[in-house]
Amino acid sequence: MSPTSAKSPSAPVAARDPDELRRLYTEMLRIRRFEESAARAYTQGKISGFLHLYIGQEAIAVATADLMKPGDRVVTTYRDHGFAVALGCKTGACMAELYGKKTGLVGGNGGSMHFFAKEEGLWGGYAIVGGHVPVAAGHAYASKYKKDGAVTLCFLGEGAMHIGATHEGMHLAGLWRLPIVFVIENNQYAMGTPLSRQSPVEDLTVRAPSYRMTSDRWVVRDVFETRDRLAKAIDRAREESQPTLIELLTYRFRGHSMSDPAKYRTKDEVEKWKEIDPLHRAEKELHEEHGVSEDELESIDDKVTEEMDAAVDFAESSPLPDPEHRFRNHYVEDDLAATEG
Amino acid sequence: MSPTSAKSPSAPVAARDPDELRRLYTEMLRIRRFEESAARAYTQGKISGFLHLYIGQEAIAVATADLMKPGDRVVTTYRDHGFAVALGCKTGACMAELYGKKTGLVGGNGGSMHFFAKEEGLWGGYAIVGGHVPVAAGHAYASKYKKDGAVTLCFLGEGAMHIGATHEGMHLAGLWRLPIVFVIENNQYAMGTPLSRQSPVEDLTVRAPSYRMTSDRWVVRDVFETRDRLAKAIDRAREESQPTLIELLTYRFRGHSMSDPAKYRTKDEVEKWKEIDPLHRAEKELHEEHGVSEDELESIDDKVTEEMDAAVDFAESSPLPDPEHRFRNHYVEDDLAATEG
Amino acid sequence: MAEIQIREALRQAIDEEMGRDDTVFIMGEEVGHYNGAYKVTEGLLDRYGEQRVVDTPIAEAGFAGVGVGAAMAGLRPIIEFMTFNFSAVAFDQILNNAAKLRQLSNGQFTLPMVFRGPNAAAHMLSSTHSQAFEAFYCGFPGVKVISVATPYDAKGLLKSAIRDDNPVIFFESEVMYSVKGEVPDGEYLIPIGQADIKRPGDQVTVVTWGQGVPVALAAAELAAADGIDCEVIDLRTLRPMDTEAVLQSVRKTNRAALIYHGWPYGGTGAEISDRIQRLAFDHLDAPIERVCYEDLNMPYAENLENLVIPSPERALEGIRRVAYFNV
Amino acid sequence: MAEIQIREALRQAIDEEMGRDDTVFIMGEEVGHYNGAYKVTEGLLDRYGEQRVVDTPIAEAGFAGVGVGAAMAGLRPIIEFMTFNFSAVAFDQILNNAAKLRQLSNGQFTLPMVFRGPNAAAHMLSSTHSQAFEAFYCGFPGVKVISVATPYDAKGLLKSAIRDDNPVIFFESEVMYSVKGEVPDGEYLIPIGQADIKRPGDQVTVVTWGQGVPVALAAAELAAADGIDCEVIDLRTLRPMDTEAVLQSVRKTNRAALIYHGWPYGGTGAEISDRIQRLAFDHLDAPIERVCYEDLNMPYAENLENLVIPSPERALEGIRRVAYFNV
Ligand SMILES: Cc1ncc(C[n+]2csc(CCOP(=O)(O)OP(=O)(O)O)c2C)c(N)n1
Ligand SMILES: Cc1ncc(C[n+]2csc(CCOP(=O)(O)OP(=O)(O)O)c2C)c(N)n1
Ligand SMILES: [Mg+2]
Ligand SMILES: [Mg+2]
Repeated sequence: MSPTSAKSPSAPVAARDPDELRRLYTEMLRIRRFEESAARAYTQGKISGFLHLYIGQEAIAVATADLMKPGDRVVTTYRDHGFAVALGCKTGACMAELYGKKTGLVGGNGGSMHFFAKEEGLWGGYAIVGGHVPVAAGHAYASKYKKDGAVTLCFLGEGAMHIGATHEGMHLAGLWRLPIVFVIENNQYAMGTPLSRQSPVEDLTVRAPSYRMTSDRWVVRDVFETRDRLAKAIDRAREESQPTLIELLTYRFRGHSMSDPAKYRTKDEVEKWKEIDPLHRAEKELHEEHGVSEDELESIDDKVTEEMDAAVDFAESSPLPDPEHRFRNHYVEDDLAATEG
Repeated sequence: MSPTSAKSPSAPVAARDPDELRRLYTEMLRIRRFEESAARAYTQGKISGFLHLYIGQEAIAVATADLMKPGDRVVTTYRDHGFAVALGCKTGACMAELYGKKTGLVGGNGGSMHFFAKEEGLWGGYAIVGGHVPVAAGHAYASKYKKDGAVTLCFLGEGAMHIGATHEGMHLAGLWRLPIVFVIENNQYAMGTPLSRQSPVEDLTVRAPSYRMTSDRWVVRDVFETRDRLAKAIDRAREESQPTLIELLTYRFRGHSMSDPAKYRTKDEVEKWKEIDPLHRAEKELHEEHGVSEDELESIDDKVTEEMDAAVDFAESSPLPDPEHRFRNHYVEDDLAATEG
Repeated sequence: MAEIQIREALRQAIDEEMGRDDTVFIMGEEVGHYNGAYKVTEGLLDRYGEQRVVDTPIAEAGFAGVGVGAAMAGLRPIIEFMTFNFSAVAFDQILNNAAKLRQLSNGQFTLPMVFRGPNAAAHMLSSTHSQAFEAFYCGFPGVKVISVATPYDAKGLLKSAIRDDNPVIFFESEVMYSVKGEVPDGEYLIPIGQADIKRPGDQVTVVTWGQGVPVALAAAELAAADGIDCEVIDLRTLRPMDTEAVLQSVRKTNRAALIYHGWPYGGTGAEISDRIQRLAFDHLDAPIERVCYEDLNMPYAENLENLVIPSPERALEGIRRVAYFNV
Repeated sequence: MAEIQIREALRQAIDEEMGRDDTVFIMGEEVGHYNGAYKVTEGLLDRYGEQRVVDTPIAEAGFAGVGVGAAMAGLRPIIEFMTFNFSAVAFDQILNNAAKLRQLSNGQFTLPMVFRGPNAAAHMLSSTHSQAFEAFYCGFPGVKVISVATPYDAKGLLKSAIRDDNPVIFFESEVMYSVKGEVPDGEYLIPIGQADIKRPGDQVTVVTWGQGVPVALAAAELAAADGIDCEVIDLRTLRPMDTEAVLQSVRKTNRAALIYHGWPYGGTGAEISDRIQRLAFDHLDAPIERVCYEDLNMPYAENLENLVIPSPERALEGIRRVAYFNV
């Protein structure tokens, strides 16, 4: 589809606080630079396995993180680095996980596709398409059960809408009116397959009524707009315990994973989407509307780049996991045994 | 729900050929009497396992069978006797299957929940809820592939709409525009659970747009009306290779299976539905509108009852399967070996 | 001591644990308003209400996953499969989520939950409804697997399973829910991982579990009449397995027969056989015999089903082959 | 004889069979326009078009079931799982439909179909993406199971699998797709159910398959340097198993080690062990050893993964335990 097919006006510039925008821009930039550093390390053969980059979709994770209250949870896919960075996980630990190091986010157990950071609200990167949707519904069930007021945000790709687990998880959330927001990150492709060859319909929110869910759908052009519209759904979950289905039209500028040359799309299509890249839009606005100078922008970038270089250094200089580590964390007793020494 | 909630006018009496009606009435009566005989045998301890009766839903199988062309297929659930009888399977063989006899429809291998009669167009009774929906889509895929002009009719309970396999099968049928008709037999309950506790929405055809399917929905009061509306969907599949989703509002007058006392519903509710039982409606119309006498009706019933008594005698006097039979039909070679002796 | 059915023993376990810990809840098809397809949960809805006794739509992958997610968030779900045959559609949730999330999250998440329901062949339900799932669920790390055969074991082990902080697969038997036995009046727990000698003896070690137990005990009676003294060991927990209990007996008897409900290829049966040959090699005077399902899809016809399922008579033949090998 | 990769051998098999029989088609994720996640199906879409080379949405249960239904209706589907890890969501379709429909229908329906894709651990994909599924799919009747390790076996057995009138599970290996080997220029078939001696020897029988084969052969080299002469048997077909080939070798060597990719509990490994101890009891001079995955969820970290996966060195230890037992 073309990025302009779902129109949506963005907040008037007046209402847009420059400092806010600078902060969100910086967060988006942190994700992009993190992903670029990871890609570099992968190309250098320092990272192995599968590596799915979030480049192009950063505004979604940043807007989400900005709205989360303590206790709220994000459950997402294997394309999970962006949320980890946005939620405040140490970029060093994230990078070290990709390197399979002891200091990694999950001690080298999970790698790129399986990030977990409970404290920061990242309740998981899941690698089986659709398998996390019922789990996210389970988190929301617990919130309703315990009345803890927490909201669960479940992210999935458009390619995950056709598998059974997604349907069952959404159906139960709709039946039980769980405090959850399902967000489809429709980046137009499931690996090499465009939505048009995955689904007979283009608008995936058409499914919402069958789960008795409110829905919303927009092109992710602007981090403010994305934050505002996500906020409505989060409030609906928190205040009324009503689930929502959101479809976000976005784009990944890289291949599905590092091993994918993405030959299945035209330069022209990619360019069209690059024109509305929320990161560049924010940069442009800061510069042109809010008088942030090239130098200032550069210094922001320098600081972010420094952070990512440090993350890489940290990862590279970190030790490998202890051999005994592989025996831990299967059964609670293992860890007790481990702690008992 | 109440049987009157989805209104639908039935064909004017003028257009209703008495002989046609008598024929269809007789077919419905054959199913009912077959089920009653099976229930009796079960109560006498002559049949074991699970026994799911079709009493109350007969008009659906009869209308369907009346519309099928050679090569067309019915794929349904474990509630499958009605289709077997309507499609012309020998009632003796059907009853013998329930008895687990050598002369049974599938040689005593499958029992009540697993009827198969390929020649008659019964491509299976399936006992895992939703598991047959992708299989039915596969039959339709083969028809489109081979251009054989056959239509696949896939029946499922309303309780099967929430499981993943159903969603995936319907999604693929919608994506690939397969020549298939999905018919939900909404008999109001999944075992003891009313639809209101299974689904956040009452109208299950709300799902159709997400599969880009045409849909239809009506209360099964009248076998003619049911046949007419099913015919439209079958034509759509045969002529245009377009899938359809139909929801039929119906009722089972017995428990979910013989072991279910059905305490979860009121006498009053059952009575309401009995008032529109298509079988009695047809009987009443034959008598009151078309002057078929009580005696004639009785003689129809006597002939049908005779058939079912004969079926029971056949089942009871049939031999058990040979012990070696259990080794057959796992791998094609087994049967070759078997035929080679 | 009261004489109660396995069904009641299981209900007492669930009831007592729900009573002492309000994070425990039970979810599944027909567990509430219908009081359970096999009446295990009878009365619980009235006592604990709809939030803790939850009827689900038919969506096993969905509610198994909800259980996983609820456990991660601090609840203690009991997920009932109407029968384990229907857990096949939830296989991914058990294999890739329940069994792995603690390891994947490097211990950040704990999954205290139980998946329970009837397992193995009942009576004349044909092949889709007559399967023993231990071969599948014992085959990977991250879960514990229990299979019970008496009211005493059922209550004591289900209580332990509910209190265990790991995912536990708990196998019951549709045809044994009405089996009666004595259960202490006071509270008791049976530790997970301990086998139980259901019949002492010293000539042939018979290893069994679940629906195999009554078959093995009946076969042991027949063997006794034959002058063969069998020791019948009920594993009770299949993962982790009480290998030592089996080895101790085999070191004494030097002969072993495995009698159980399940297919012959691989699974728990082959695993026990391998452990015995490996860890008691020099003690074995005869090859280990297995008496289980024939390697067939279960037929519906009663006469055929009875041939596929292990009978005490067929089990006796196995015991005799073991007892008289090289004798 | 041409030197080609396993990937190409599989492609030739599919291509040749699609060429000779237009009821054969292939369906799966990215098999068409993307030319296959691992390029096994490269070029097939151009040659056979969208109806016979079918890209699917991510819905394994759905398209596995479509394959079952298409097979019943007279087509010969090849269902590709991008990896077998993703077949867990289609488990019910394989267990309760593919494996049972012929029996349930009393032979009215024939299901000539193949489920294929890479199996077992690749490299640094962590636990959800590193699983060996033969323990699950060999565990029930109604399917045949094949696992290949060379281009020659891959082509000859895949062609036989496609022509077989039963459902066949066909295991490949992501890390071995590029392995090269000689393949005859003309057409050939390898019968299902026949093991192959990949290395003759007479002191220790090493049974292996799939990704275990190169490990076993490397270990046999190390053992040879140690003065231990191993016979390496590649099962190739796991169900039905060529038990006689294994027994013949064991009757000669009196010692057996099983080296494979997969978890230790149950499965094909334990099954072989049980068959050997039962059918060659008097020939065994040492307990059968198994060298496979440690009983753990696969970690992502390379150093840990290398410890969990069987290495030639660890395999050698197993072989030595067998060779020097009671010596
Ligand atoms: C059940 C299952 N099938 C297949 C895969 C392999 N796979 C991983 S990601 C992917 C594409 C997913 O596309 P989408 O849902 O749109 O998410 P995106 O990658 O675009 O963010 C596939 C097919 C998987 N991980 N799980
Ligand atoms: C996957 C699965 N889960 C559970 C069951 C047990 N079961 C058999 S029938 C049934 C109720 C189905 O209700 P519905 O779909 O409305 O069909 P009906 O029986 O009313 O015709 C259930 C839960 C099953 N057979 N398969
Ligand atoms: Mg996508
Ligand atoms: Mg119903």
